[in-house]
This record gives sequence, structure tokens and C-alpha cells, in this order.
Amino acid sequence: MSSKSDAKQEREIKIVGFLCNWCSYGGADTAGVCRFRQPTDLRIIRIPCTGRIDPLMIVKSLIQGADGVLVSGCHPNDCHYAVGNFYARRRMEVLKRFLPYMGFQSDRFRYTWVSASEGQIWQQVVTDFSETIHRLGPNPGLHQTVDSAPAVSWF
Amino acid sequence: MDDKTNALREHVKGIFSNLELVLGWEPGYDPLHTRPFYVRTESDIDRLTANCLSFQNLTRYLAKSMNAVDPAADGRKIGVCVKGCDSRSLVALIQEKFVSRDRVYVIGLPCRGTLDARRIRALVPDPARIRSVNAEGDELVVETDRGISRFALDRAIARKCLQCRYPNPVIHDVLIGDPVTPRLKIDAENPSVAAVEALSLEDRLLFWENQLDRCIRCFACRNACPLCVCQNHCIMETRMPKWITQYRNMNEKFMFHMIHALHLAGRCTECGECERVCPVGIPVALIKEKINAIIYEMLDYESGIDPEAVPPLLTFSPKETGI
Amino acid sequence: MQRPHVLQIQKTCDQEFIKRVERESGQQVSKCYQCGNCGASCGYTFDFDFPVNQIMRLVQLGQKETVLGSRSIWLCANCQACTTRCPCNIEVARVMEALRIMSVAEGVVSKKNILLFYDEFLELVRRYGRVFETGLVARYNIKALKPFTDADLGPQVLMKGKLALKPHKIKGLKAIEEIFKRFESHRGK
Amino acid sequence: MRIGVFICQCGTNIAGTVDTRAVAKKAMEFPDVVFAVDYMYTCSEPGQKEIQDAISSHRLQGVVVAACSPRMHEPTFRRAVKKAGINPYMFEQANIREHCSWIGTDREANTRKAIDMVRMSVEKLRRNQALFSTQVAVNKRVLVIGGGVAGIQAALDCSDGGLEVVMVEREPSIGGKMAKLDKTFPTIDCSSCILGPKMVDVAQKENIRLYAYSEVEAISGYIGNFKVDIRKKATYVDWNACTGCGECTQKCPSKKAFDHFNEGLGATTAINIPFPQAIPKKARIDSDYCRYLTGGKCRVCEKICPVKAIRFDMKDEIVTEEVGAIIVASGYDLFDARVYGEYGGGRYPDVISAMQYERILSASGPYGGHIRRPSDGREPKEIVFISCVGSRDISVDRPYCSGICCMYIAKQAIMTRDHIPDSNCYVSYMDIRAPGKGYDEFIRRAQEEYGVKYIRGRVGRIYPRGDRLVVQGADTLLGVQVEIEADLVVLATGVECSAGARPLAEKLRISYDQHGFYMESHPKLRPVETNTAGVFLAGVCQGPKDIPASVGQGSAAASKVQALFSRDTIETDPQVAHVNENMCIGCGKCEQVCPFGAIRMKTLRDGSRKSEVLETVCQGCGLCNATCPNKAIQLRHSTDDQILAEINTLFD
Amino acid sequence: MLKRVAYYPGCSCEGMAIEYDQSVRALCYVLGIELVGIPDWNCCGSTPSHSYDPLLGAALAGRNLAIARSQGLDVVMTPCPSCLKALKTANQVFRERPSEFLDVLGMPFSGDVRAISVLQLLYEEIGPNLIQKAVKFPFKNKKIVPYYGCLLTRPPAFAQFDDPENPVSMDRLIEAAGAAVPDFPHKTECCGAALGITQRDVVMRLTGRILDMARAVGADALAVACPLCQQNLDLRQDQVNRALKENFNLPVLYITQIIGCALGIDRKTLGIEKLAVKTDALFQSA
Repeated sequence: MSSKSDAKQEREIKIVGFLCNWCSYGGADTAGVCRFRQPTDLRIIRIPCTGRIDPLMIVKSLIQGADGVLVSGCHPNDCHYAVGNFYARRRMEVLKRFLPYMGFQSDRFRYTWVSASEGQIWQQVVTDFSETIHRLGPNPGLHQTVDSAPAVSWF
Repeated sequence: MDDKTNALREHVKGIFSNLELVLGWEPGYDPLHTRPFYVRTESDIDRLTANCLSFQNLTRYLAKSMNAVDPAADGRKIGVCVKGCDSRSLVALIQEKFVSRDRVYVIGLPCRGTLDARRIRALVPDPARIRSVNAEGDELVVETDRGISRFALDRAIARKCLQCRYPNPVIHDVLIGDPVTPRLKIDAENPSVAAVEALSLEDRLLFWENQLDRCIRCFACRNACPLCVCQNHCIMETRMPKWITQYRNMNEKFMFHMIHALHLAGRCTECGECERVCPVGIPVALIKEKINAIIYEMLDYESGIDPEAVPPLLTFSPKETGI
Repeated sequence: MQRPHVLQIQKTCDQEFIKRVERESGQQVSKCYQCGNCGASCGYTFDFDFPVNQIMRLVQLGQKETVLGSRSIWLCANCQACTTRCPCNIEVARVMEALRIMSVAEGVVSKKNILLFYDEFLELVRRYGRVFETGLVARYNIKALKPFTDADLGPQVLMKGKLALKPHKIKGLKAIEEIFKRFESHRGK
Repeated sequence: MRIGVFICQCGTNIAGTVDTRAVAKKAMEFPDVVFAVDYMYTCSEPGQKEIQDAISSHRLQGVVVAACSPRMHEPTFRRAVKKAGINPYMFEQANIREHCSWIGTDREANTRKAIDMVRMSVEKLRRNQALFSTQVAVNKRVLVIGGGVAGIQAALDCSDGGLEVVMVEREPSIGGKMAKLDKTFPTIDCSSCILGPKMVDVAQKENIRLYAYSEVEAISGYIGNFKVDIRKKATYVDWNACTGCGECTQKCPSKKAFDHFNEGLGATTAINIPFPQAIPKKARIDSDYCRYLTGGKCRVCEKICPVKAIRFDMKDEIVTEEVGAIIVASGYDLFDARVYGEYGGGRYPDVISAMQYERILSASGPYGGHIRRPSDGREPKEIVFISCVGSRDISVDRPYCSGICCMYIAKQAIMTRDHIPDSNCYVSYMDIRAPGKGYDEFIRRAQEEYGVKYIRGRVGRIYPRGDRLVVQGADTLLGVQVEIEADLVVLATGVECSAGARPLAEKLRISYDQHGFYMESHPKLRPVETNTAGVFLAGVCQGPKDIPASVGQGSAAASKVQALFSRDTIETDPQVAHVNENMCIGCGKCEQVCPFGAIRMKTLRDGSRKSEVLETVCQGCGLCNATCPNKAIQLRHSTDDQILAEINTLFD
Repeated sequence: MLKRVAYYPGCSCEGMAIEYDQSVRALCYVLGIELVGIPDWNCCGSTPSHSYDPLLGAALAGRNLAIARSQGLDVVMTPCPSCLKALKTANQVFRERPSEFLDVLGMPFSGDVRAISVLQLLYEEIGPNLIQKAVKFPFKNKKIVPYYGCLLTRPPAFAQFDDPENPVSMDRLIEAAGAAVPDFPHKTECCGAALGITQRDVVMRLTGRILDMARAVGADALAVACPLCQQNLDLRQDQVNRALKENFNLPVLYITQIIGCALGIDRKTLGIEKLAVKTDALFQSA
């Protein structure tokens, strides 16, 4: 996955964050109010609930070139809508395990639970995830043409 | 004429007066094909055929047939012939309330595997000369202009059949033929998935890109899938919301197959129809097989087994941890 | 160690020292809010020049000289009462241990006889692989110039056959020597 | 669409680390943007005017403000654009303060990030739709959960305002913790003398319906129209008949029942009235101790009862109430000091909790108001109070200050010196927290007038020596260990969330912090509201506080309810799900997952099934949207196209 | 139940605490636990090694664990709490600073050999119930107070055994041996540990406090599970009497000796006569 990445080496890392309005978006606000220093890679999309997350949004982000995707919601049992995050965690866990099968680095996707009061934890989550993504480097994206590919045989 | 087809015809003859119609197969345009067939009259029954060429998953037509039938028509059932894999699709459709169990008469046909036309062509140098193919036990007997040759059945059947865990219908009102021993145990690892996973992460990406690069987005896979219930209202064809564009590039091709696969997460019954109908030979089902494996491992759930079960991504358990 | 008359904080506060104590003990000393529970629980407070909580306070203020030169850190018997009861989850005894190690490294040990005892102990381990009390007490008494420490106990234990008069040398002495050597070169780094 | 973009400098809060001018300049390049500017304080009156002026002069159809968190000012700006004639949902806010300027100092990176954030907002706005609220009727009844002083105050205020009140109390009597107190600080007035009349008021007000010994079982609905299932626990006594005469309690042969009201000091009868001033004053049978209910023989009370009110076959009963708002005043528990092994772990009878001591001090308490040791009934002379037991202690997961212990210890020490003039009182403390009106003066009085000895240092250990207890502590001011031989040790146990706090919060769909205290909507500006509309907080369930603060919050919650009920209807949030019937395939998956029952299936004339959203029931979570395979159901204002546009614009 | 453990006696058990070693071996034999010696074991480094760096002690102790592992054993039992701490620290240091630790140790180390005390073995693996059933000569009408010392249960996260403030394991075992166990508030107060030689006055005071409390609660004897505690309380009792002008006369027995006696093991085998304070009164029926 390196053929075309040279030109993009310099570009800024961008991480897409899907944050539920009630807990994690508030947690990110709290972290800001407390001036907890965080990396600037994250671009937050505010959604009402992690239950609003279709795993395909994460796939879409990765295919479009997001270097990382971070989903964060209320802790299980604390969902503002009671159960949204219970659905979400199943769906996201399936995706998380599925991504590497298709050749995606599953470390580029993370989901976590942060409450509105957990500013410090939010700082840790963002810092840690951002470090992970910087270690992985920019997402080279899909190859638009394939010259040679490994064969797999099942017969 | 083989025994199975005979038994099927005999059975249908016996009960046809109670049925609206029967979904089955009839011989196709060449010795390597059968095609779906609606038995509407008594006289149609003798066209019914059931053998190693009965690939089509007829449950695909069921939801439509149910709608088409005049609801006023005296409550007679619709008969449908199912192989093991087809029966799971039927269960999934019942789960999702697209088919009412009371309205169908399920004719179960234990199956040793259906043939993969591509593989036979690879076996027989000049397939145009094939007069007939027939499975006899573990052997495939191919009759050509030049004589008869025999091959191991395993060399000719579809990939999904080689790793079949449900050769016998999981629901049925009648079973035609003796039950077959499954090739794989229920909790056995899926060998084709394992073969992909043996590749490095980078190679896996290249492998899929190479496969999906051929995709022409003809939607054959979608159309053949019994569980692609949206059909004409498919997200792939709408512009509101615009999940996918008409650009012909890798991103869109990849996205297309990710959508297809994730929409079937926890629902796909591995009938393999998507893969069989693909004109460019993409192993489409292989994508979904992995998701099934994940869900089996994570939630101990298999689609299309229990008509009462709720598909796992449409429910939750507050207690599950480690997720 | 003398209690400082006026704490000239800017002059004597050693920030590096605070960091080193935190690194070597694995404890965050700023968590201490001076409740005094360690001092209240410690069996040795009466003999300390600074109660444990004051040791923690001095570390918080970076008072390296006062801390490393104190009696308290050497009188600590590592009984873990402070660690067990600390409401801030600080492993106080590990802080004390780190301070002892640093005071040895800096050569400012106040209770030299305790260190001497420890050194003699280790010397025996190095020489024989095991420790035998007769040798240990004898060597300590000679070097500490306190020839009669516990001499009153001698006859009693001898009579009961509890004291080995000569050491038991283990076979793997070479391995022990190597551990010591590798440790020393590691410490040298 | 004609879009205007306003970049707030927020003084230097944003402008300090973001080049707002550059962001505005860049924004002009975005599609549909016809106007962009940065401004000192966009949320200020002149700032809002600037937006409104631009709307008219540039004929704007949509507005993006890049400023603080939308959780802070989205309502402000929506109101502002609405005034200028734009639909309030044609507005988007980019959070370039909390999520950008405040979390990094790299001005260039921050500016790039801010530009991205504005671009995302513009792309989202381009796909916004004008949305309109509908009106729903408000049921002007209020549920008060908890009958402690906060709940009582809230209920009485609502009742005075003419509202119908439903009060649910878990215990057999209302009154809460305050009813157990002997005196209150800093005035040393009698607790039951000031609370008693309020309790009686609750019983007598015609518009208050009290469910004592009951718990909230389930809650459904939404602001203005909640439906509450209440479990009336079996008391085995028909309270409609019971007159509270107390005959049964005299004759009950089972006299070893745990006395909850007296904190387990002494015992009570299996059938009992918790205390003389109880409201409602009704008898209840403790089924754990009743001889008939446990052993099948006795029925003495049944024979004795003059009004034949005993019902041994009584079962729990569920009743349903409909209300328009809920005040949660579910109170707290006191820390269980038994986890402190060093203080005896509950093994020493003369090491007691402060609430037990409060009962000992009380004239209606187990010893008739005479101070005695539980072990031998002797009058103690040397009494030690230990503060911060289960407060400010990370090792027991209670890092917070309970806020009331310093004060009640001083009160108890003063009371002790009053009762037993030749006694000595010692208070082991870490810091004294007395920030209320007259509070610090009260602490000073304890020391100066009453001679209470304050010793600064936490106690390490308590152990018995003879029939006394040795308290081994420290005086950190002197730097010495301290030993006190005490007759009685009182542990100032801290405040913790009540055992049922978390499950109740889940029923209410409100959130709580890591210690189980309920989260208010904003720590400063919305201290009574929760994030669930129509649910308000009062008292310690929200965080430790004393009586005046609890009463104050009770009144505040009541006034919030009154304000809500001052209108006959409320506007619904139009950010709800909506079905595109042309696309809907009637699979019913949305109906299956909806947590609120807000979706139902209908059959069209052509026989096809379609789903339908009940807009007043829908809470706007979007789970249906995520579940729908072909996205025929869309959450308004957070549609797939809007989210996809935000993603896509980042990687163009 | 563990049937076979590696046995690490520690240096004191070859000298001053030889009766502890004797009684442990005798008791384990009777209870059917096979003690497998660690060939050529070495000193764990004890407290002194920690004056330089826990790494040295960890490596010294670690060698013993590594040898035990090479013998195919995964549990090491030691009677001495100080050795126990050293062995456990080896595992801890291995987890926290693996590369430095392995550098100094210089041999393969797996970190999966568990160290337990003899008390833990008796209490958790055999249990008071079983012992009670085996008792032949119960200590009738005798009061024995348990003295646990510092290290057996502290700090709790490290020790992972019993309660740090009010441990009860030895209480239950003594009760099983038929003696009464009065509440003893000083169960875990420090006795002065290794400061006996260097700071005798401190030890006199601390030991005196413990003996005083034992006498106050009416004890006929003390039970201990640590060579150093035993030495301070028993051997130095005479010194205490002189220093504090007291006349304590309290036998101090190892818990293994107490159980051994109750099980009917010969007193000589248990090394009772090696104790400093005379025990005769304890064995006379009241």
C-alpha cells in the first residue's frame, strides 16, 4: 500500500469522530472547558446517539481516506435513549472484526464510551487514538488499479 | 430419469390439489442447466426435475409469489422445493415476516452439492459436446459425444457445497430422499475464509481489490439474493441519500460490496446465489461468510435456523461484556 | 537531620528530585494531602526525626537534602501499615524504599550502622549464597564497634543448637556472583 | 442557497489560538457562502444584531456560526436567526472553541482545523431543511420521587401553585434523613419541629397524592405526557382502614425486628409504625420478622386490630399515574463504615456512625435522649469524632467531599458537651469545610465556647483496651502520634448515592456521574434540569448538600415545573424520524428496534406495508435510521446525506 | 488441594528458626503434602538487597523460582514472610521491568511460579475444617493469640491473602487446634523486624507493646508465622523484661508447632524445646 503514498506523505492526518450529543460530545466539551491539551487531528461529527451510527458510515470514511475513525458514546446503561449504544456496540464490534478481513487496518477504527463528565478520559482517548494513527501513518486509501495480486485457492 | 425427480413428481401429484402452485426446477436450455419453474397445473408436474443441477434458491421468488397470489384464493398453500441451504433462507424470510410459515408447503430435498458450471467446463475439454451430467454417489458421470467419463463429485460442485454444514433442510413439511451427512461440523472453521485470512493484511487488500476491480455493478448478486428484500428500492440505486455514486472507480466498487455485505450481516444464510450468478466470477459470498463467522463466534448465532430468533443486529443484550 | 529553621523554598526546592522519587517509587507524591494517616499508623513515629507524612511533605517540596539525610527513612521497617491505610492509594513504603536507595547512592545515609548491617548481610549472600546468623552478627559487631550486641543471647541459642558456626556454601556460587556483577554493571549505567 | 458564515473570536478565547480572520476569508470560497466575517463576541447582543443585519442585507437563507459548543449557545443563535426571519433549523454551529481553540496552542493547526469544521458545517447546512414544531398538550400533574426534605419542599411548592402532585416514597414514612436528625446546624433548632409541620402538610393537601412504601417501577412517554407505573409494596395492612392507633404494635410478640429508623440501635416489633410523627401514620408488617408470615402461626395483630385492617394475603400492586413532569429527589445513603477494617470493621459496638449517634441524641431515640454507650449503657465521658470516613478517600472510591460532616460533627460535639458537661470531645479532622452562612462561626463556637479539642490528623487505627477504645491518630501540626482512650467513637460517615440511584436513572433515562449522583444539564447554569426534558432534580441525589441547599433546590425544581406548566401546550422537537413512503419496503426493522414504540406499521390501500413515525413519541435517537437497510427512514436534521456530506467534504 | 509444592525454607530456617523448619516439614508430612526441595537454593536477599535497588533482590529471589520452574513446579511455599515478599517481588519486578530483570538474572524466567506462605497453604489449601477433624490432642481451656506481623497480609493488593486489618486465618487454625482465641487488637502491629540488632531500643518498645496486649487479653501463648517475629517476641523476651522492667513469661510458638502438637506429633520433632520461653504450662491441662 505504498505505491502512491509518497505524494501524500506530508498531508495532515485527519480523524473522523462520531460523538453522541449527550455524553461524549459533552465530554469533549468538558475537556475543552478544562483546557485539556489534545492533538488537532480530530474532526467531530455530532450525532444524537451512537445508535444512529450505521457501520457503513465508518466504512465510507475509511474508503474516502479518513486516517482514523473514532466513535464515542454514553457508557452502556447510560444511553440517553436507554438502549442505542447497546445496538451500536454489537454493530461496531462486528465491523471492527470484519475490517481486517477486507484488508483494512482495524486499528484505524476505535469505539469507546466517555461520559459528559469525563473530560480527562476524553483527553486520554483522543491522545491515545491520535498517537495510534500517527504510528500507522496516513491512510493510503485503495489502489485504483491492481497490477498483481495474490491468488487464493479453496478447491 | 433419476429416483429423486421421480419421488418428487410422485409426491407433488399426491398433494397438488391442496396447493396454489409449486416452485420447482425444470431442465434448462442445455445439459448443464436447470431453470426455476412454477408448477401451476397438474400437467406441469412432469416437467419438474430435481438433481445436482438444481442450483437456484427458489425462496428468492417466494415473497413475490405470495404477493402475487390473490389473497381471496381459498387459503391454499404455495409449495416450494428447498435444498438445505435454501431452507435457511426460508427461515430467515419467515423471521423477518416476509413469508408466513402457514402459507407455504415446504418440500425438502437433502442435497449432496450442486454443480459449478465453471468447474465442469474446466474438467471436460469440450463442454459443448456434453450430453448429460449425473451425480451417482460420490461420482459425477459426464456423458459426451465421445463417451462417458467419471469424476469425483468434489471436483465439480460449488465452493459453498464443499463446505456445506446444512445439506438437509432445517424446516420442511416433507422430505424427499434420505438425509445426507454434512461435510463440515457446525462449529468448524470455514476453509475458504481461512484461506483468505492466511494472507497478510496488505495481500488481503490486494486480493479483494483485484477481485472487486472486475465488478461491473450489474446487480446480479443483489437480484439473486433471497434476503436482499429491498430490491427495486435498493440503496445502491437511489440518490437520496447518496451513499454511492455512479463513478467507475475502486472506491465505489468496494463500497458497493461493503454495503451488500453489511446489509446481510447476521442475515446471510450462505446459499451462495450471489456468487453463482456473478458474471465476472467474484467470490461474493466469501465476504459474507466471514461476517457470519464473526457473529457465530461473538454471539453464538447462526442465521436461518430458528424461525423464532431475532437477528442479532436487531437486538441487544445489556449484559454482554467484552464487546 | 536538623529541621530547617526557615524554609527557603526557591533555594532548596529540587524539582528533579521530586521527579526522580516519583519515577523510582512509581508513586505520585503530589497525591498526598497530608491527612497524617501514615504517621498515625507507623510504629516508629516516636523514633523518627520526621513522621512519615512530613517525609512525604518534604518530598512534595523537593527538600532533597533534608529527606535523604533523615533518620526516618532508615528506621522504616517496611511494615506496610502506611501503604495499607493511605486514603490516596499511595504506596508510601515504596516511596521510603526509593528514598533509602537514593540516600545510599548520594552517600548521605544517616543511620550508617543500619546500612552496614545490610552490607554485611549482602556480603555473606555473595560469599556463601546463604546467610548464617552467627557470621552476620559477628561481622556486624566488629565493624560497628559494638562487640557485645546480643551477646546475652549467645549461650542460650548455642545450647539449643540453633546456630550454625560455619557457613553453608551453595554450589551455584558462580551464578550468585554473576547476578551481583550484572547488577553492579547495570547500576553503573 | 445563500449562506452567511460568522466566526466568533470569543474575545481571545478563540482568537488567541485560531486566526479567525483567515477562517472567515477561507469560508468565502465554500459553495453557497455569500458572506463571511469574524466578530468579537457573536453571542452578545451586538453580535446577534450583526447576524440579523447580514441576513437582511445579504438575503441569507442559512447561517453558520463558528463559536463555542452548540450545547451552550445553539438555542441562542437559533432564536436570533428566527427573529431575522430564517427557520431556526437553517442554522449550524461549528464548535471551534471547546473542540479546537481551547485544546491546542498550535495556531496554524488550530486554524486549519477550524476551517475544516466550518466547511463541514456549511456542507451540512446546504442539506438542511426548514423544520417546524408541533404543539402537544401538557398534563399538568407532577410526580415527585422521594419524600425527604427536598421532595417535600418541591411537592408543597407545586401544590401551593395549584398543581396536582403525586409523591412516591420508598420508605413507610416520608421525612427522609432529616426526620432522623435530632438538631440541625448551625442554629441547633429541633429537626422534627421544623420538618414535622411540612410532613403534615403533605398529608393534608388535597392535591397531593402520596404513595408511601412504594417505588417507581417503569416510566414511559415524554415531557408533558409521562406514564409512570408505581409499585405499592405489600404492607399487609389496609392503610385505608388503619387508624395508626398502635394497638397492634403493643401486642406483637415478635420484638426483635430491625429498627431501620433507629439505625439498628435497639429493636422494634414486626408490625410497627416507624416513628411517632410518621406520615402516613400507618402500621406495616416487616415480613422478615412476622411470626405468621415466616412460621405460619400467630395472627395476634389480626385479632387485636380494632378496625380489622390486617391483610396477610396482601401482594405488591402496580398502579399507573399520568404526569407531565417529574422531580427526582431520591436522596442518598450514608457510607457503610464497615469497609474500614482499621476502625474495627463493625466489630466494636462503641464505634458508631454519626447517624446512630444522632438517634442516641434524639429524645425520641432508642435511649430517650440520654447519651449511652451501645455496649454497656454507660454514659461516655471521652468521645472521639472521626471525620472523612468514606469521604475524600480514593482507596474506598469516594474521592469527593461530602460537605456536611464537618458541620454535623461540630453540632454533635456541642450537643454532647451540653448533655454531659464533664465530658471531653475530640474531633479528628483533615480540613474543616464550613463555607455556609454562620457555619465557620459555629465551628469556632465548638472550639471556643464548648472546648471541643480539634486534632488535625487522620486516625490510623482503633483498638480496644479493656472496656475502652484506643484511638491511635496523629497531630500533624505537632508532628506526633496521638493516642486517646475513648469511651465512644463516632465515625462521620460520608454521603454516597442511594443504592437504587442507578436503576432509577435508567428508568428515567437521565445520566449520572461515576459515583451515581445524577447529572444536571449544566453544572452552573442549569443545575436543576436534566438532559431529559421534563425531568428535574432536587436534593442530594444530584450531589452532596445540606438541608438549606436541598430545600432551595426543591423549590427551584418546583418553579421549573410551574414554568413548564404555565403553558397549555409545549412545542415538540421537530428533529425526529421521517419515513419516505416511496422507498419504504415495510420490513418493520425500524419498528423492531425503536426504544420508544414511536414507529408503527400501516397497510396502504394497495396492500403494501409501510412504517409510520409517531412524531410526538419519537425522541430523535436515529436508531431506526441506522437500521433501515435502504434508508427510507431518515432522522431529520441528522440525515444520511448530511452526515455523508460532512465526511465527504473532509476528503475532497 | 495442592499435594506437591516446592519448598523454600530460607536462611533463618537453617539457624535461629530451625524449629520452624522442623515443624513445617513434620506437619506437611502428616497432612500428606509433599515438599520438594529447591536444589541449591540461595538467599532471597531479604530486606537488605532493597537498599540498592529492588532489582538485586528480585534477581536473587528469582533464581529460586526459576529453579523451581525447571523442576516442573508452579507453586513455591515458604514459611518465612520476608522470603515470601522477596519471591513475590521477583514476579512483580519481572512484570514491571522485564528486560532489566532478565538482564540481571541471566537465566530463563517465566513469572508464573506462585509463591505462598505456609499459613496460606494451611488455611486455603487444607483448611481449618480438615485440620479440626485430624486433631487428637486439642488445647483445651487454653487461650492462644495469633500474631500475624506485617507482611503476611500487607499491602493487600500485593499479599492477596486474608484481611489486612483483621486477618483471621491463624485464628481459625488455632481454634481448629482446640484453643480459645481472644480478640487480639495488635495482630498486625509491627514487632520491629530486622531492627533488633541495629536499633534494639525500638524493638524493645514495639515488642513490649505486643506482649503487653497479649497478656491483657489473657493469652497463655502467642502463635506466630514468621521467624523474625518469633525471634523478637520469644528470644528477646528476656531483653524486653530487663529493658522495660517487666516480667513477661509468654511462650511464643510457630503456628505449625501448635497444629503439630494438636495433631499429636512428637514435641521434640516439632522443636518445641528449642523455644526460649518455657512452654510447660501450655501443655499442662488446666
